[in-house]
Amino acid sequence: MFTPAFFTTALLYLGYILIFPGFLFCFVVGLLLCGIDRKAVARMQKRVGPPILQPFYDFFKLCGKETIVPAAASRTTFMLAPLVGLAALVVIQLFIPVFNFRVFRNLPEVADMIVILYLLLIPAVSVMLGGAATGSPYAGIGLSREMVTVLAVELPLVMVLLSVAKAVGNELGTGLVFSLSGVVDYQAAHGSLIGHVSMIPAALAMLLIIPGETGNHPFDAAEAETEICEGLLAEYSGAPLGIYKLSHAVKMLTLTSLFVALFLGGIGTGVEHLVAAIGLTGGVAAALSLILQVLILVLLCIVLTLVTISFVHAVTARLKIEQLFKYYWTVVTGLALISLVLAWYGF
Amino acid sequence: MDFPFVKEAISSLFQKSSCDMYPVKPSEAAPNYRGRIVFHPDKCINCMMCERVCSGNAITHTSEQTPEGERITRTFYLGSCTFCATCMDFCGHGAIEFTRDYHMIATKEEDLMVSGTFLKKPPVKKPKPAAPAAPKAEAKPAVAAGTVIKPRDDGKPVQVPSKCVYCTICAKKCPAGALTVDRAAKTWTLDEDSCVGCGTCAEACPKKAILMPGDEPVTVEAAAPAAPKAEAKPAPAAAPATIGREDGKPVQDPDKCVYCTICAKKCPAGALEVDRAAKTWKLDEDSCVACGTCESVCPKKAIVCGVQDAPAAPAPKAEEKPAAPAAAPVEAPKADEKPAEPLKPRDDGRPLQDPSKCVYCTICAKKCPVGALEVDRAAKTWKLDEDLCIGCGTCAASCPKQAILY
Amino acid sequence: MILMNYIAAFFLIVLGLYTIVTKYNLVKTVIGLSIMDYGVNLLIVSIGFNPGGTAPIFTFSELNPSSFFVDPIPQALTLTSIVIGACVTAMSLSLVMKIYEQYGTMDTREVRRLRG
Amino acid sequence: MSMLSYQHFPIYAIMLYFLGAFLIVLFGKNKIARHCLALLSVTGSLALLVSLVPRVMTGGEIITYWMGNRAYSGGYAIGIALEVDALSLFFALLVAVAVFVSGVYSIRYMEHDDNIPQYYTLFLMLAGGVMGLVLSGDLFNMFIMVEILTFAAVALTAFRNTARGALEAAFKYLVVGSIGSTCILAGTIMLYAQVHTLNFAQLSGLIPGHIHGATRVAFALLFVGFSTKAFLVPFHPLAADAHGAAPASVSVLISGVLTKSGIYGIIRLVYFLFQTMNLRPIQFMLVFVGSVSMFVCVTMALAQHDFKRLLAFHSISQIGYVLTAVGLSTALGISAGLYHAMNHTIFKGLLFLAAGAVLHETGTTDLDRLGGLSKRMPHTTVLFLIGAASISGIPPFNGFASKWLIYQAAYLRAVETGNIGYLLVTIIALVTSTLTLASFVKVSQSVFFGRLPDEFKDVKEVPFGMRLAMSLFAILCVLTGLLPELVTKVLTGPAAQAVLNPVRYIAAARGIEVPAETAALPQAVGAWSPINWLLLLGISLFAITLVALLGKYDRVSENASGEKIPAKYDLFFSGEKSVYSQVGGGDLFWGFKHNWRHYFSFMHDLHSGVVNDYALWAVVALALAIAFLQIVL
Amino acid sequence: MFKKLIEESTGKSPWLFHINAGSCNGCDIELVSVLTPRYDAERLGFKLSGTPRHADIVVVTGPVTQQSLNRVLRTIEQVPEPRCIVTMGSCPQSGNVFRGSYAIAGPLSKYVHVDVDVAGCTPKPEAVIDGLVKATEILREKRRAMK
Repeated sequence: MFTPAFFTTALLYLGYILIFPGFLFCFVVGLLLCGIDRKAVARMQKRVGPPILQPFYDFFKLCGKETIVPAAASRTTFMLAPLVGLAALVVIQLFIPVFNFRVFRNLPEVADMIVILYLLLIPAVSVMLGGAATGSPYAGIGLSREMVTVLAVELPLVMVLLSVAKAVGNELGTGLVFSLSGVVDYQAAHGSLIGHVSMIPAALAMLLIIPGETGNHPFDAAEAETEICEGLLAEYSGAPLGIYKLSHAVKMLTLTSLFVALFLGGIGTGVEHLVAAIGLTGGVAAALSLILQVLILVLLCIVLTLVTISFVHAVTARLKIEQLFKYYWTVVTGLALISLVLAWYGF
Repeated sequence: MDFPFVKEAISSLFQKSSCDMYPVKPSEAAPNYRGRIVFHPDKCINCMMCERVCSGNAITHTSEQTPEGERITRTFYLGSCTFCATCMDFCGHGAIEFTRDYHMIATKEEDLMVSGTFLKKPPVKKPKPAAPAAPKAEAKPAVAAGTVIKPRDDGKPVQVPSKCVYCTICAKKCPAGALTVDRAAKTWTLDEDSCVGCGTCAEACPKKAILMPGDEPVTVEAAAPAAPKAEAKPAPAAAPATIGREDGKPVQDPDKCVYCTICAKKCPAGALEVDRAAKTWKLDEDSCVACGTCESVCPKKAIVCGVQDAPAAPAPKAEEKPAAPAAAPVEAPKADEKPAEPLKPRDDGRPLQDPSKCVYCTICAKKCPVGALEVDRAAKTWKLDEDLCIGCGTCAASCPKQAILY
Repeated sequence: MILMNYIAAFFLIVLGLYTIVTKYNLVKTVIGLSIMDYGVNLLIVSIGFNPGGTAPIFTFSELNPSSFFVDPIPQALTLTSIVIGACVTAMSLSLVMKIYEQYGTMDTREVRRLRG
Repeated sequence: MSMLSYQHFPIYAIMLYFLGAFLIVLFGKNKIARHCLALLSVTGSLALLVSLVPRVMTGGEIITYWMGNRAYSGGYAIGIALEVDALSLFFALLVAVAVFVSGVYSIRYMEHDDNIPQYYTLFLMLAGGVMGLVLSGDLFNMFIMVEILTFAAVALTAFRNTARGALEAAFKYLVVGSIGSTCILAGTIMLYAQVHTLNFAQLSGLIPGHIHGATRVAFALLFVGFSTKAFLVPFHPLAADAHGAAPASVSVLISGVLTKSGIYGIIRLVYFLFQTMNLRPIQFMLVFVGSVSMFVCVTMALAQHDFKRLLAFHSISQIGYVLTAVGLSTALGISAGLYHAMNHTIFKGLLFLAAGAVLHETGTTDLDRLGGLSKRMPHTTVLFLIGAASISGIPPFNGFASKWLIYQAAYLRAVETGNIGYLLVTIIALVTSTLTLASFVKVSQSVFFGRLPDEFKDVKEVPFGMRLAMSLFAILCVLTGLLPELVTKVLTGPAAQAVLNPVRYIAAARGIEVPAETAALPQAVGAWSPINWLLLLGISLFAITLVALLGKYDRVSENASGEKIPAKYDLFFSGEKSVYSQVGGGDLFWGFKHNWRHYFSFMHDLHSGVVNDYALWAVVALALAIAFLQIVL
Repeated sequence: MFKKLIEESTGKSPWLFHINAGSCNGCDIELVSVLTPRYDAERLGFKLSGTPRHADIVVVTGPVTQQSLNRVLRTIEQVPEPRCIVTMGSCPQSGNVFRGSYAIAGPLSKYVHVDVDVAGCTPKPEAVIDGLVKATEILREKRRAMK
């Protein structure tokens, strides 16, 4: 079975994992988003704010620093947790389709929406286990808050995904579409889902979920540097801390690109016709349309980050943990419920 | 759920940031900003006023004798300076100046030291009369009655000889030590260059015999002093061979006393009432602690504490008094069993009482910030509470008899 | 007449449940259990009754189409049920004894260390 | 029929257990004999059942075995029959695996206890009782087996009578358990009164025709009886007390096996005896009871302070999952339910064994006193983490595979019936899964991570025998998680088909061979291939670790000196010297508990711990069931 | 190449940890005002961090009282390796007006090697920014010196 075709596909998939939607893409675009977020927040406070590449400097500085393993920590979990968290996040990014481009075009699809919902749990659990392994009481408090945040965000996120599945299922007549590429294909044909009446509350709810899921400002009770000294990351220093900051940035990318795939799928898919209109054909056209789609995706992610994370960060103050929980389980869940009921009765 | 800053957040996105880009654009400090100190050594007269008033005691000076004069280097340690500029205000000669330079970053200690050295010429010998102890009569220039004495224009004090009683208080008070007053020779000499014109002597003078710029000129009256007070005083007893009381309490010598009330002010126990107008001097027996302060401060040496042999002449009385043992009245059981060799101060920084000198005046107990001392005057006991005491040394400083070794 | 059996059985079952629920004494609970069990036994036996049937004891020779027996299976079931009832009572009484030994009380309201 | 043909295997499986139990009574004193007998009987029956799999599961054959060779004659089944179809064999395999692993574990675990022979007798009796219940084809025989396993379970719960609350738990379990058994007995008798037969297959053939007042009461009685055995909602405090006090290897059996016997009884009752699953209200009843017990027990678990009571509440909530899935009555739903039942036995067994290991080493399972055991017991920690990850549904492990199938089935059911209630059930299922994750994060922080208290300084790893048992379960956890298609094809698919067409079951009893129509195996709507995902994760993890190691990831400085910890490696305590302060147990998840404080205080009062209250709930549940079924059926 | 990149970014993203060793809060307000829009130290990458573990530059204010002495030393010890210690205001350098008091444990330089002193009794924010920039240069050398 070691035919040359096998080797080329293996190389291709290795490229997918390491270069395009995988590690390198996440690394660059993730930290870029983080930089733009910090710059936007500063600009909104009339400050000049750090250079866009500041997260890169932070990451490489942390790589250079010494990693102190506290005596009370259990060493292997302490060192392994960040790596597993980042690996899981990068793998999630593989499943999110970039408009027409999908990593697993000719393979049976690996994961659908509910699976992605659960895959998002792994990075959260890895942070918690890492924090718990240090044994510091700050990490204990951070763990308790992080878990309540995950609990709070889970309910509305589930409802949003179910309502999208039902809405697309209604249109296609098959009742239910769980696969993400199915949703994007539908949007390619019928225009992005945000246009549907029933989908607007769901999109709004998803916008409110993104800062909560990534643990950004108003919902960062888990890593409140003023109250519990960076909570879970209290005892981390050096490279593991750098990897946690990197996975935080990549999570921003993953969630925004998930939002684009779910609700704005229709925007990028029209590019083929454009490229065809210019008259290019064959490989060049495919490459050009791919690059264009990636650019559109990154652009949309940047706009989304500005709206959902930076703006909310500049305008609000940090919520107490039980306010956060109540906010998510009443306001955001209400929105998601509206769209679920609307989708249910076939709007 | 209101979000107050939504409008500002959006609008400030498009405005210029309100940051004035410090490292790129240099920024100037406020006009009278008190930044780095600049010292002009030539102006400094080493009056040490700045050292005295500096709260952070950041100013130190070192002086070393050289043949052509005293070479003094004064250093301002910016690391300990609070930039309150009190020294600048006090420096009469404007030798200290605060610039607007606020860049005081240092990686080494020395960068923060601002210092300047100057040479202080020895005081030029004015053609002063040869024998200092010359009889006082002719040394004092005769001042004809009726002449008008005006204050000097260069800010220095001038003496009104008629009023002056040569009580030497002004000399003691002068911060710069510019005045030398010899009571015996009735001479009042001012050292021009070390006087800073601070006016302390004028204030301290009980007789208002010193004029400062701004006082009104005084005309010298004709009558000599000492006439009116003689008869109001009760007639003193004949001069006995030994004067003074056994229990160390003060006795007043009516004819010397000028009722200047200094002894009353100085008495720690408040046992003396002196009425200047009625010319009365009353001692409150039981609250008096026989500490001898009144005797030491009395400008006229009109008070004698403890038994002393009658002085042959008024002048020498001052010297031999300290020689006589002040502890005569106290019965001496404690004295003899005191170990022969002199007491050493304790090494753990706590005070040690020298029973021979102590008069149990309880000042140290009163002064102790943490109340670690109990002194019982009746039972003549002095007890120190080891763990309360913080070794601050206030008791030793406040003891009038220097009976506490620290 | 068979209706009386059913009413009695039902009454016994309800009585047993009543004692278990309302009585706060451990032994009374056990008594309630056994009453309920006997009620069910009565129910089982009375089900197998055929009016006019004889006891189902016969030898093959006596077996002829005209002989009419009471249904034997419920009786067998009752036997096992009685045995089980006895075992339940025995075990619960031994448990009650041990509980009294450890908790020092027979009142069910005190025996509630495990709760919440 | 020679003695060794496969026909006899079912009865051999049951008899091996009972034979082992009674032989141990005779030779129990000698340690080696005792262990050999126990292991022999356990492995023997497991081997027999596994050999049946190709024939019954894939082959679709139903084995009926008549006791005393009195076959079906004259329209009435006189003898007692054992009928093994795909469903029975599935549950039998489940039981055999759990008993095998628990047997291996208890050899080292019960070393310190006294009168061990009695323990093994009860252990094997319990195993035999459940095996008998699952394989028997006769309703009264099932009742007998239920009685045996209840006795054995009660005796085992009270085995360590010095343990806190063991006697009290046993007594409460006995009282409410025997109420349940009496209900089953009454139900059986009322059915017998209608159709005068006890054979299960024949009953299933006749009963659907005789649905009227008495049979409805019988249905209610049987349903309440079996749900008592499965510790569903009104009866769940029993489980919590029983598990809390019983030794760990017994808790594995109670939670892994006993609850499954209750579920098996309910499935037989609803799908075979009364064949009423096409009626909408019956499905609603099952799904309602399932989802209520799912949510109530998981919230109760969050509020627990004891490790084993927390695990006990979780096993009830997982049983709620299984019942909900079975209640959907679609092929996908039932196969997902059974798949989850199997997974539950495996990962719950693993977690209880881990709890046993902690108890064995530290002597306490109180979450507030434990902490930081991962430094002393690394293997147990890794095994516990695998169990915790699989129960809370973290992707590569088996919990996720079955839960994912359950969500698919529930949501498909919602779409088919257009009834929004099923949507609510799906959402409750998803939220419960996250709450399960929350409580296991709480356990891992309070027991394995955080600060090691001084009293447990000299705790060392558990003996190898116990770790072997735990790793057996862990391997099963990973395997069943990675191969969902294989498991559905071989195990749960055939069982689901067996449940959905009882006609073959009834005919087989008469010896008529009905050909198994090749109904398509239940197909999942979504896509999830765990092996590909694991491959991807492996590659990216390898890549990241490679880059990290290149970039001096190991620029690590350790604390070289022995006891005295220099300031640099001490925890950051805002400048102070770090003192022992463990954040764990009660003080976690304040945000969630604060928002739900009224709910939690109400729940706390409800579980009063008084026997009378539990009995009252049982009676109320019975009355409700009877009333509901009178209206509905 | 990688080593030079790390060294470059060590200078560009210094994170501060502020220790108040008994200061009168004059310098504390001034240090935080450095991060306000007008002076905005974040332009240069400065960021206040919650724990010493995340810090590169430790800023000490206040005359290091007896009570705070070993807490300050312990916190400084917990900062990972390429670190700088900056004393702000004249109190930590000499004890300022509190010098000689029984409650003061003396200047910080008696216990720890101080890298940069920012003099001034509440130095201006610009002076603080200068000091911190100087500290980043020292950080860069220390990083270059590391293995």
